[in-house]
Amino acid sequence: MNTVFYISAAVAILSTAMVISRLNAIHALLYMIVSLLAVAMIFFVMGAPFIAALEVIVYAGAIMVLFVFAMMMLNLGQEAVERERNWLSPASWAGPVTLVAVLFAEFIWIVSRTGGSLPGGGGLGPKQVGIALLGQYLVGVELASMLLLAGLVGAYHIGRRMPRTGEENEASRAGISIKQ
Amino acid sequence: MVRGDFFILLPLIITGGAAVAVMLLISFRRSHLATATVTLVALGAAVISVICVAAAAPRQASALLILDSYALFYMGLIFAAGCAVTMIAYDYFERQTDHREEFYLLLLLATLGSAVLVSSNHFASLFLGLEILSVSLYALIAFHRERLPSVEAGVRYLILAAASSAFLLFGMALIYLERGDMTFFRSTQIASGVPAWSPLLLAGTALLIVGIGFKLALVPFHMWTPDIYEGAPPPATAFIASVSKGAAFVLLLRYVTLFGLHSGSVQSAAIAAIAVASMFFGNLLALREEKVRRVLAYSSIAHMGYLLVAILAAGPLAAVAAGYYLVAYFTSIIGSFGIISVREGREGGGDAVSDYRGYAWRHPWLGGAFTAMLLSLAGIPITAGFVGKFYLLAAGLESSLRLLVVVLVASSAIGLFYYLRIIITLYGPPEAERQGAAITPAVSLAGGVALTALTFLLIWFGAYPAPLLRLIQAMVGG
Amino acid sequence: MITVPIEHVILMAAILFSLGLTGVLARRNVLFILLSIEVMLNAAGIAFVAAGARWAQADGQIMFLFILTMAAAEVAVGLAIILQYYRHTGTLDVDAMGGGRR
Amino acid sequence: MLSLLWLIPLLPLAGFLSIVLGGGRMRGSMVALIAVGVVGLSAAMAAAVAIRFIYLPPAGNSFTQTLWTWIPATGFMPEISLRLDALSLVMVTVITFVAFLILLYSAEFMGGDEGYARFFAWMDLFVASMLVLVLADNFLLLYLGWEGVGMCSFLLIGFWYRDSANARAARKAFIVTRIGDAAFVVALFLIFTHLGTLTIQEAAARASREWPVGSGLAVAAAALMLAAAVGKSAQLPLQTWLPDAMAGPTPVSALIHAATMVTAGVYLIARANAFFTLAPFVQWLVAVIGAVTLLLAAFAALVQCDIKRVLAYSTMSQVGYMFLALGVGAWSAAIFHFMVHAFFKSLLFLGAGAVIMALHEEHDIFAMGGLRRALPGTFWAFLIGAASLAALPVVTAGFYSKDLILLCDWTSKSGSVWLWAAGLAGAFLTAMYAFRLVFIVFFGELRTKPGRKPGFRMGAALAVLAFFSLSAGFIQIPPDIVNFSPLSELLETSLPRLSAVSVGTQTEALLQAVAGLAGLAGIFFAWFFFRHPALVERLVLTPLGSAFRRLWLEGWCFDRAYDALFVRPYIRLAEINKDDCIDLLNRTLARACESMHYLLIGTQNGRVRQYAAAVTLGAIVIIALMVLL
Repeated sequence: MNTVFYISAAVAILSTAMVISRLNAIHALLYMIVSLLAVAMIFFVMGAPFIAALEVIVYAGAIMVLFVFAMMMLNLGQEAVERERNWLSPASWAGPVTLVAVLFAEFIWIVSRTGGSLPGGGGLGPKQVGIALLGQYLVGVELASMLLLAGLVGAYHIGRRMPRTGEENEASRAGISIKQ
Repeated sequence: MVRGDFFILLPLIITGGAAVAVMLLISFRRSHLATATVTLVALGAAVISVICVAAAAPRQASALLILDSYALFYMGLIFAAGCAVTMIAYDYFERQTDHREEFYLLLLLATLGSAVLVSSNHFASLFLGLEILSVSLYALIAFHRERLPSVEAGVRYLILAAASSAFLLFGMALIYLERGDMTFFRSTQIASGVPAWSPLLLAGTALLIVGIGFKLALVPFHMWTPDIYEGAPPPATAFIASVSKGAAFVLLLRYVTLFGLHSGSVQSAAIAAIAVASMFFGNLLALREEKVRRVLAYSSIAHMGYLLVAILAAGPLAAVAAGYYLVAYFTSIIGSFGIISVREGREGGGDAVSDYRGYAWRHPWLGGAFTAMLLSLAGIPITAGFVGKFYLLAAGLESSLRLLVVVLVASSAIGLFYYLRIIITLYGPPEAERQGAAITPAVSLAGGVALTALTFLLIWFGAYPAPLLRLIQAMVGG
Repeated sequence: MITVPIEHVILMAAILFSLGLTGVLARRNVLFILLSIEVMLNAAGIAFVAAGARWAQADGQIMFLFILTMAAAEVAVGLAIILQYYRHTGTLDVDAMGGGRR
Repeated sequence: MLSLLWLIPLLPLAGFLSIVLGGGRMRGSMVALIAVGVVGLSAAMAAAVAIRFIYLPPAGNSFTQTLWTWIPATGFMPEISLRLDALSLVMVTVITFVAFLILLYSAEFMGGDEGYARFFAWMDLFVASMLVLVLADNFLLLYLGWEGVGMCSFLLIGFWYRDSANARAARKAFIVTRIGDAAFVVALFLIFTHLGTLTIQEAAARASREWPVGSGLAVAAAALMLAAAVGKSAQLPLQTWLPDAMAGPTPVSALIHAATMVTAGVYLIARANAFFTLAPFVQWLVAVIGAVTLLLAAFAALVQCDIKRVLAYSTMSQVGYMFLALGVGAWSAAIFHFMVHAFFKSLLFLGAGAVIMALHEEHDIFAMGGLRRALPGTFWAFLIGAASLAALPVVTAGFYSKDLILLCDWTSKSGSVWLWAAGLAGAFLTAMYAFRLVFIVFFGELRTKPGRKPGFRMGAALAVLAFFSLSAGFIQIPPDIVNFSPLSELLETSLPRLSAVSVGTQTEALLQAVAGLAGLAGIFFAWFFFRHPALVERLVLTPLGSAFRRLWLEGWCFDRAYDALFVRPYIRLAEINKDDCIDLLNRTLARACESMHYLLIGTQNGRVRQYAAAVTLGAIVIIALMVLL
């Protein structure tokens, strides 16, 4: 089982590295799904089968599909890939990588001073999670519904398309309100 | 969950219920007035319910929320601020494009998130409250989806807030990994045999500070402020500047108080460094800024830095000082953005300091109110801001935080410059073409009532602070 | 079930987190930035689940559920804002945004 | 009734606020109604409080009303509290009453001025500040009132600010009194640091307990307060601002620069009498300053040509009398003179205002003349005022108050014959310049045809003030005439009694006769010179005469001396020292702030990825600080 973990971890890390470095958005998205599946695998072997299923269904299934929709609406073609190539010169990676490397070094230092291991055992199935969720976390569930409501209303309001002309486009750039 | 829990959660239930009610109302009939009225009534009812449930406090409602007098006081403040923002928003959106009703729905949700934040006692509720607030704010900031600056501000806030949420989450995970419990109390208290500060716990706390520091716009997480303040609709900015920051601060204060910050420890040194940097950076950034909203954005960075002094001072007086300062700050900043909003709605035009030239001559009431707000922000006597700053200084001196107090005074002195610059411009000779072009009425009823009330409170809290002080002492001092 | 040391799991989460952060800092395309943020959130979720597994509690998994909820809400609003941004400017480049000291 | 004390200062403040907030939309008559009405109500309140206080004295003959504590903090409790005792009662009653009459007069006098609402707003604010000043229970609140009246004085002197000369006069008044104010602040710090309280009574009690007589601290505190009083009350050496302050509208001169604000110094010394008792040298200095000022100002008043400047110098001189009384410990005599002076001096100013108005803004007395028939009402009012000023025996109020001061100079243990002689000489000169004014303005031939005559409101104010200028003295009649002195009995409940050497009734009567004769002689000389202008001409043409005339006309050339001694050297020094190290430091600081600003503002470039990088950097640094350190 431990081998499964290490293999899944390697797959997740590699595919995530691909996600952030791809030029084509669809490719990145596919790597992201691979990464999420690998993480689901890890959840499974860590004794969280419920979460593993949700990772596949909600994350890889629903949220990523949202991205797919967005990309379809944007309809980015080959020129987008070319643009990405221009934006992503090797030099442009230097700064971010250095910064994150330092942060990561700190993480390693911290983690290396931490002990303990996973207890093994049977893990926690959907039943235990469900009991806790609708028991002491009930308020949290209600709040999560409010969070979704905020997301829903926000997306509805912002996302609505409005008919506009080029002139109004110019006006909006200047930050002038458009009077009907 | 038992019945008592439902009772004590009444303020939150009212706000959440109102959000649903407003949603249904919008789907049946779009009416700006009706939506705003329902929102105002709901928030007013929430304020009243806070007073009603105060007798039952303190009570732990499930593992997630604690409704003690500390939480209830700030909840009341948040709801009251929500009322003021609603009235200002009504004034503003009455002259704006269609589909403005969603603003109130999102405002209610954001208020709910802030209220959860101040009463949270568990990482889960902290996270959920923060995210309800954030997600509503993305939409509130980008609310003018037909204007590019507003959308750009939304993109900025989205990226930065989501990234900092990730930091916050990672920090919480590290603390949970170390302590095996996510309630504030148990995750901060030292169990026997466990080293007080393991690296993991420290790192988790540091990441937590990153997440909260972003919401508070403390240096170096402050950079989003001016762009967001400038791009968002003014009523939304008023909300971000007051409620969003205030709630995050209240949470931080609760968390740090549980830790029992020792002066001289590395943790307090880190926070002190942030405080000093925020005070100086905020005031220096605002110094020669040409746009009023950006000036206020930079100044808010400094104000959060001042408030950190109360966290570091740690003591009963510090809690009272923080409470007073927050009330004063809420009043002045909502009032300031209220006037900016009223002016923008009526006169349009840019937001540069020079656009305010002679404003006080065109609209003496609004100009006078704005003057009072700015003086309060600058901390001039007979305004609430002075009393707040006075107590912050007193709290700092009591805990002998000499360096911080000196920095506070010195940076406030720098701050005077830009506040006074705006005030002088307000009373400057009006431009020729603007002269006599006063638009009447200068403000609608809702906006007028809100601004008058805020100005009145500002002077009242500055000249006669005793009642408010007693209230704060009773609620957060004990 | 696995018996790997806990620090390995956390390290893996930290690596994912760092990769996501790198993406946020390095990419200019807003869509990629949003994707990278999802990576970061996912990494935090892994850390929570691992921590829950360490203490044999359901709390870690529940936190993951909430993170999932938040990610969904955020992506919904986020993509809507990004679409609007694209409609206004015809680009997804964050560096093309105005603002700052104009 | 006494618990409504807070209404007395609040009413004018409310008037000020309502005029400021709504004045732009109100009609003039509405503004006047509010402004005069609130002060009238305030005066009525004061009268009611006074009746209650006199007939049913509160315990301890004082009443303290603590409204609230401004900012409670350990060791510092700045309370907003009012204290009513005999001293503040007299002050409040006189201030509200005189202010009401003057405002009533102004409602007509200022008619048609474009700054009508502004004028009344400032006037109401002034009255409110003045009432806060006299009612304050602690030095902090007193200081608030002190600065408030100073500000209103500045605003009202420069009321017609379009004329730069008026603005200059306002600035001069502000700067010169500022010197005294600065001393006052230092005195407050000294009292607070050494006595640990700012409450006046408490500080006085502690000072009497802890400081020995003549100790350095007591002398310093008293001297600093004296400096403050000298500035506000236009006494030597800070008197130069008062004649120029006449640039303001005449009612302003009447209210602020004659009746009320200039006597704030007198009030301060009387209020803080404990400190002066502890510093006998400073108290002696008070008397000397008073004596010298009253003489110098009286000489200056003799030759002035501007009607208001005569009155300004006269005010200076009369306040000098009050200082003289304070200096010898005759506290209640000083307050008595303050009261009487408030009546007759505001009467004189208002009368002068009526004349100026009738003659179309003419201030030169030699362009007036013969107005006795043209303006009979004004003439009689002015005559009564001048008689009271000249202390015409028995019938005028001025006689009783001035006589009391002279008597106290003679009898007080700290008095001396020299002080008495100075006062007597002053009485002679006062009568002379007062009646010189009356004769030149109202007698002789008509030189300018008068225009607008005072109407009902101005006339009523003049009549009431004239009545009190005559009758106010009867509440304090010397024992050798009738033993009737309710005022000093009242005042002695809050002020120490004069420690006097007892002299016989005959000596007293003799002193009175001498004082009365001095006044009469002054009037006679004024008449004599008026009837023999050639004599005056000859006198003035002698080298000595012309020199003195010039000297006096310029008020003993203090302005020129100060200009040469202080102002010019200071300006020159400032010019030479423009780039001194302190300036350099300031400028460097400002530059440093500015360059820091430009340095930092570069980071606010709108690049969201750089913002995110800053967040990351912050996380790195905080983790490093907290974990690795």
